[in-house]
Amino acid sequence: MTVPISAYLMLSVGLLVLGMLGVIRRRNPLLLLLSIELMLNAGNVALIGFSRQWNDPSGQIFALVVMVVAAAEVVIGLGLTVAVFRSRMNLDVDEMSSMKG
Amino acid sequence: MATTLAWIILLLPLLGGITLAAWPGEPPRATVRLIGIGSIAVAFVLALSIFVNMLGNAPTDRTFTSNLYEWISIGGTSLDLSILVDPLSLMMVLIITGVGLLIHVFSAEYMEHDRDYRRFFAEMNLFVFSMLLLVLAGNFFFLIVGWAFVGLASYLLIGFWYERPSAVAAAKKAFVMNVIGDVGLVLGAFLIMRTLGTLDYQQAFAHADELGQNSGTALAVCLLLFVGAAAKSAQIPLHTWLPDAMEGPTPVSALIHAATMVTAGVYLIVRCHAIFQMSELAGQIIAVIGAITLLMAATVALQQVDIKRVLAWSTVSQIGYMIMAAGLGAYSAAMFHLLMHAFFKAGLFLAAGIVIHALHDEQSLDHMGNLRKYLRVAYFGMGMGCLAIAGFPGFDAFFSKDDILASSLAAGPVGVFCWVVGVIGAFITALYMFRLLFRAFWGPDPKGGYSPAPHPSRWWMAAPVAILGVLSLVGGWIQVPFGWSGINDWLAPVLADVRNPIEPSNADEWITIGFSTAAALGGIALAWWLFAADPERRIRLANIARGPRKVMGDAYDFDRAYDDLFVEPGRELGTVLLDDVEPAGPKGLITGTTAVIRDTARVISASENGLVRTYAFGIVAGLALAGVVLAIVVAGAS
Amino acid sequence: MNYIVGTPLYIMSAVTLLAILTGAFHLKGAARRLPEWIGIGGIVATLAVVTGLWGDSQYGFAGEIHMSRLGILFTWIILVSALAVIALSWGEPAGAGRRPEYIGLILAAATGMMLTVTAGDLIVLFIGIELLSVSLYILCAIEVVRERSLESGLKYLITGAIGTALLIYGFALLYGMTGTTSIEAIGTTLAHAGPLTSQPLLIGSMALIAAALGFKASAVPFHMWTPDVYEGAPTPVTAFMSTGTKTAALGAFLIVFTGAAQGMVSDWRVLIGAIATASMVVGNIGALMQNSVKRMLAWSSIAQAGYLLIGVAVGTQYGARAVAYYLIAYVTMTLAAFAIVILREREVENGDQLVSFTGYGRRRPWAGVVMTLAMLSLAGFPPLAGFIGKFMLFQAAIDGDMLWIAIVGALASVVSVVYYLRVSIVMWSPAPAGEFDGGRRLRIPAPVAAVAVIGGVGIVLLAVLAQPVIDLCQGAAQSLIP
Amino acid sequence: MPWTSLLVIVPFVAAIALAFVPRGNRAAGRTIGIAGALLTLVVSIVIVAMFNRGQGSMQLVDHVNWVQSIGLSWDLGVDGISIWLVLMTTVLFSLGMFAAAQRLPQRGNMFLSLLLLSEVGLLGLFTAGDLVLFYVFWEFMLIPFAFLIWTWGGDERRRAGITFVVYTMVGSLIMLVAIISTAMIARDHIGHLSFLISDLHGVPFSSTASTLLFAGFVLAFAIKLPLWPFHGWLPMAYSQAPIVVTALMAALMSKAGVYGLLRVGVPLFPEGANNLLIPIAILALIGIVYGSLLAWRAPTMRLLVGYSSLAHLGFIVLGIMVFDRMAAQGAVLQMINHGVVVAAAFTIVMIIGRGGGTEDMDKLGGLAKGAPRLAVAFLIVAMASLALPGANSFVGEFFILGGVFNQYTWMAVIAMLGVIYAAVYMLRMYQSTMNGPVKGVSDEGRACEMRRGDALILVPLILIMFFIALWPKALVGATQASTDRAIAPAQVAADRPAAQIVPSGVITGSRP
Repeated sequence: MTVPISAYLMLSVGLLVLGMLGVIRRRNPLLLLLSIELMLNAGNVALIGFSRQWNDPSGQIFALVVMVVAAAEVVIGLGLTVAVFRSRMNLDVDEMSSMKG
Repeated sequence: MATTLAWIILLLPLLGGITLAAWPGEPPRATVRLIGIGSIAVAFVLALSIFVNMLGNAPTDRTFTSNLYEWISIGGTSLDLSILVDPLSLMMVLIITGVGLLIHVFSAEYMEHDRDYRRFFAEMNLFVFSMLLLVLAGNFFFLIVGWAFVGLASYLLIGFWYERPSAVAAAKKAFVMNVIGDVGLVLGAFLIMRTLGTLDYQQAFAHADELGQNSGTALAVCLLLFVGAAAKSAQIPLHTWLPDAMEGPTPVSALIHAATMVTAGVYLIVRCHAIFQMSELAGQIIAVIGAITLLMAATVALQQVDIKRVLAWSTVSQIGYMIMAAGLGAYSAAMFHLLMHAFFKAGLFLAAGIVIHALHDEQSLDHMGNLRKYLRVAYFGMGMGCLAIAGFPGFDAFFSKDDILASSLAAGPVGVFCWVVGVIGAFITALYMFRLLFRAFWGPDPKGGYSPAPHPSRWWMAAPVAILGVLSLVGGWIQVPFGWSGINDWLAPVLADVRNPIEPSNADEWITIGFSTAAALGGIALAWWLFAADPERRIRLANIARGPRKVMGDAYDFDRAYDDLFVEPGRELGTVLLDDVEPAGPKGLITGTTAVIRDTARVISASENGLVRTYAFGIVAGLALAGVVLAIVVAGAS
Repeated sequence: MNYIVGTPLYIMSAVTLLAILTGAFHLKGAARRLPEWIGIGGIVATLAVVTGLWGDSQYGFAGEIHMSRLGILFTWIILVSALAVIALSWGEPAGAGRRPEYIGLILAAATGMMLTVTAGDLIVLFIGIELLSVSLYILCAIEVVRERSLESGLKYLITGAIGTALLIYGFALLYGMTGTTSIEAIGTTLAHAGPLTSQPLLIGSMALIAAALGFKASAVPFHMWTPDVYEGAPTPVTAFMSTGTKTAALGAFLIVFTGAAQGMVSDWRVLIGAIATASMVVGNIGALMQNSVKRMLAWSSIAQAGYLLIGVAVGTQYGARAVAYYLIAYVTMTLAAFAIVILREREVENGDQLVSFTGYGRRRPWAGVVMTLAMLSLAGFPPLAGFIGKFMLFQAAIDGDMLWIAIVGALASVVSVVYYLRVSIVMWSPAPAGEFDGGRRLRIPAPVAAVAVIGGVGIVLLAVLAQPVIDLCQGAAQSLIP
Repeated sequence: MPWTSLLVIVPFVAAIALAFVPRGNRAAGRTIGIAGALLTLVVSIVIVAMFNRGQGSMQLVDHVNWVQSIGLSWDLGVDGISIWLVLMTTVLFSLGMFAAAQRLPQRGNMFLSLLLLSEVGLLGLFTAGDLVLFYVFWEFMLIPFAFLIWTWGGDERRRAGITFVVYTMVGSLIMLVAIISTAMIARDHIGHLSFLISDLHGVPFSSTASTLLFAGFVLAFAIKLPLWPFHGWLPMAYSQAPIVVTALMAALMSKAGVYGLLRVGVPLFPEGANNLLIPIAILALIGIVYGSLLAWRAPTMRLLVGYSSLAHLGFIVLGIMVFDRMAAQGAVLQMINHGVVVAAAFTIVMIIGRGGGTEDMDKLGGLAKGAPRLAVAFLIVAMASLALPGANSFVGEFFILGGVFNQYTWMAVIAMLGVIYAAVYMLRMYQSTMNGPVKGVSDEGRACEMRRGDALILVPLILIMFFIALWPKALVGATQASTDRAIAPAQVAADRPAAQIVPSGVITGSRP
């Protein structure tokens, strides 16, 4: 039995929307990073799904690349979060609004 | 030859004026006199020589034109700086330089005590130049230039004593009124240019037929030109500036506001008779305006106390006669009266000038009396003038006014109306002039007497008055009914193309002589009864007809009406525009747009609230929007 | 397989590593500048190599790298701005302790940008964009002791990650519709794709890609991070973001839309046009009320992205050419402006505030002239580079039947005049009493001044001698749309 | 020698040189500034001398390709419409330099440098033969003027300058779009992309295109002129700028708008111009009356002259827009007249303001007593300004209105209101300062008397006025061919035979 492409897409869209909502709603940077991870992986699901559909490896290669990138981003994100936490002792991104207007 | 001299005549006063104006430092008074009077004197002599020369030519050979250079070439062809010397313009030149010379001489003494002696002569010379330009111009354009320049000179001289607010206001009024006239003249010129294709006198007149006899165009041209004439010659409804113009020094009033400039309107009509006779209706309108003006002004003159204002209103009235004649087509009669008026009115003004000078700038009749005892020359000049203007048989206006009235009688129904008005006017003229004479020169000294006693003038002032007095007596004999017709003959070459020349019958002449002599004598008699026979009588009668007399005294309230109708609304409108419309409209456009943009900027700034969630939401919402836009476009395209 | 086309990338990667590696050694004296010199040397070498590659398009790594004239031209722009940014960072006190990382990251970001504009494959494009983004996240936050720097970095990271996600998703859909990640092959497929109404996924992918690239180019409505991040980041980094990143993003726009999606230009031109319009309007109005020059320049860069996108929206060769030229002009004038801001920041605290520029032109006339030229050029006054650029963009718009966008652009420019000129006016106003009396005058770092002056001269020269530059741009555009 | 290019290069070089003069060295600054202006004047005189009067098209053209691939070129030349504007610009700037050098403000070298830069802009504009170059100079002159206001203006200089620049730019950027559109549409007709006005002559635009393009251009011109109701920037800019700058703006910058109309608008888009004739003429007429009324009530002399400009420029626009040979030539002549007169008027305002300490008319009075020479000069200028027949401006006004009268009688009649009002407001200004009891000054106002330096500025201006009044043919002779050429297409569009406009031919000494 093959899973139809629409299923992949529905899953991935669901993940994407979840991720988006998370980014918009969450104030904890860790949860933000998690939500972002969700969005990136939504892309991965779609890529792999299409890769299956076309029977073409480049989609999967793409997904691997994305994983690397996601890892890099998370590393930096965590690093920055730690740095912020060190100077503020607070994990609320809404506090980070010294610049606006 | 004649034209070369004419150019020199034209330029002499200008040179004189410029020399005086540009003289470094303060020139000695003798030098001022030499240049100021000398330039006019030479011009007069040259004019006389042209005159003599011209007499030697056959009447048909007395017209000369001369182009100095091509002044402009625009829209296809050109306009020259040209002059036209013919009997009509020469006659005007002689009046301007001749009377002008006398008045300049008079001024030499009259203005002696003024600190701006030099400026006075410079401006007077400028005036003479402008007036010469006006009458010598060979086309409408330079006529308009001269027309405006005399207005400028008049403005300057009315406002000669510029520290006086009243003089300044009077000058401005005169100027603006004259600009209104200029506008009429300019529009008239445009219409001539459009329909006849030329601004040159001779060509325009030669082709005046193309306007169409009694056509609307002809009517429009004539009335537009008449607007100019009315403004310059102080005819209703543009007459209100002239009485105020008496703020200027008396010689100015004599030269500009009596003898020459104000008669330019008459000159214009006579000069353009070829055009004016294309519209009978226009002529009749002009004649009626002249008639109404003469009567109105005469009645106003009755109530004036200021000696110069009496003369000013009398000028308005006398020009009314001329305009009336010109309108009716009695061109040479109009010119005849113009010449005579120049003599006697200049004489009257100068005589009044002696009085004013002697009384240290006192101009009110209430503070005069018995002056014949002190100022004999003035009395002579004033007496001659009064007799002349009243039309006492044998004096100037007896002949010229009769000429006008007789011609009117021969000029159809409108003419008859004009005649009636003219005769009534003659009666009132005699009355108010002799009122002036009797109140100023007869009777007892004024209350409180004179201190110091009026001092008689020296010859600078005396001689011109005497000469003009004599001219008032003998001038009229140049043209005598049933005798000879010097003026008609002289102007014949110019007026040769008049289509229906008015030729009063003997009956017309006799009827007119009878009535006008009666009117003159009646007026003098009444004046004597009122003012001379018993000086107290006028005080006893002071309560008679108060209402009408007040109306006359206020000059029928034209001034106030104009203020209410034109000046104040304009001023108000300007203020409203400046204070309300300007900030709301043109500037409001700016402030409004600025405000909108600034508000938008605030909104945008506020959306940038520093919260990363907002920014994330922005991206997501933007994405949704982008999807929608794209979908709509795609759906729309298919 | 053509590996030669990879040479510029090899060099850049190598010097990036080298620069970072110097951190392992305790450098002293003149050698402290070693990372900078490595970077400069590497960039100059790369410039030379890349110039040698100018010519017809060459593909490398089985088509993964597409060394087109467009790519080369954009690489030049990127490298020159990277060079300028290194110069602008000369003696930057904040990064003093971490020169190797700092320079290395700039080089890495530049490499990413290069990769973006020379990508022949969606994957490479993505890697390029991510390389530049990730490097810039760190660069923004590199002054870890300064809270605003951190805030800037984190904000950029979070919003940037969303952008990345959208980009991936867009690419995924595009891949799903075409079955290939090769940009050239995608172009061929799309040219023959049927009516879009039946392919909602393609619509979605375009919207996603436009959003993601728009984010990188800071176009409205994906711009909101820009002012905060620009303000908080170290100023040389801000300069790099507004020049290098913009160039890479516009390059990606051109490659994906004008190039690959050329066949569907009538579908997406309104979308991009709308984004351009919104950017011009919002960017210019947003800049009006700013008191910090840096922040004002951030808003201005949003607006400038709008102008640039006009050239993308029309989807023609004219448009691409105009984008290329305007980028050159924009980079020149932006660098000049930032150079002056950096100068001022070195001299006083809050040097980015507009008030601290009061009378600066009177004290340092050459700086005043450069800043005035930059502002006038940004505002589009002739006869400066910015004018020629806008002229070409408007020309392209009208040529492409998008008159309305030219009119909007014109009116938006009017608004921009207000804030650009405000800077110039302030610079030439009388200084507050006592401001410049004391001995607070610091020595100006020569490289910063050099950037300013070269930028100022460039603004004029790019206009006066525009013809050869435009010829280059023409060549680049032709490589995109034959 | 590329004389026409020198016209632009000389002041530019001088301006740059001035920027390098050390701040303290004002003497050197003065020398360079005045020398630069005078040298430019010499160049312009050479150009006038070399000018061929019979030729209608551009002459002495310097053409260098600039950015060929986008159609830009450096193309400068002169024709009858621009030749006198060029000369007037160099003359007025020379005089302005003298005026500025006499009372050099703080940072005077910069002031002179900016003045020269604005001269560059104006001269470039008046000689540009390429639409883009036209636009380049159009904007180029804005900046120095704006900086002159910002740096040396009155208390509200910031706002005044910004308003001035932004308002102007609304028009000019729309014009830029119109310029590009013109070339793009014309490309199909010409065969290649070209912004050369000579190439664009005679390109048949569709009626709609022609109208829209013309409108696009006219907006810019209307703002620069300014045409009512686009004058919102004027009162602020005129009253805040240093008076020398105000004078130059009123005298020369306003001509840029008129010049554009005659150089670009009407010749290139005859049909559009014809379609918009009546609306624009009505705006001009409103401007005449509106400006006059405001001038009547204006509180300061500066504003009075400024608002009067609004009215005067209304006449000029009217003269161009009726497509009548006589009116158009009158308008060209009037451009010069207005420039000279308004410059002189502002000079007088400057002298009075300097001596009397205020430009508020109602606070002064009777100055003629202490300043008789100034009074004479003022009177001459006032008479020229109100277009007294015989004055130089009357020549222009007469033929403008004569032409207007030929085509649209009602317009001429309404415009005449402006003639009457002119007398009212100019006399108000003259009388309230010069006449009446002495007021607001000590020593009978001797401080207001014209000094030698003032005479250096006023006397040449007055001499020019007299020259034009006495022999306008000298000017008109050179403008004729070009003006005819400029309006001929519009006459055709208006269904009038282009050759003979006045019904029976002409006005004349010699009837046809």
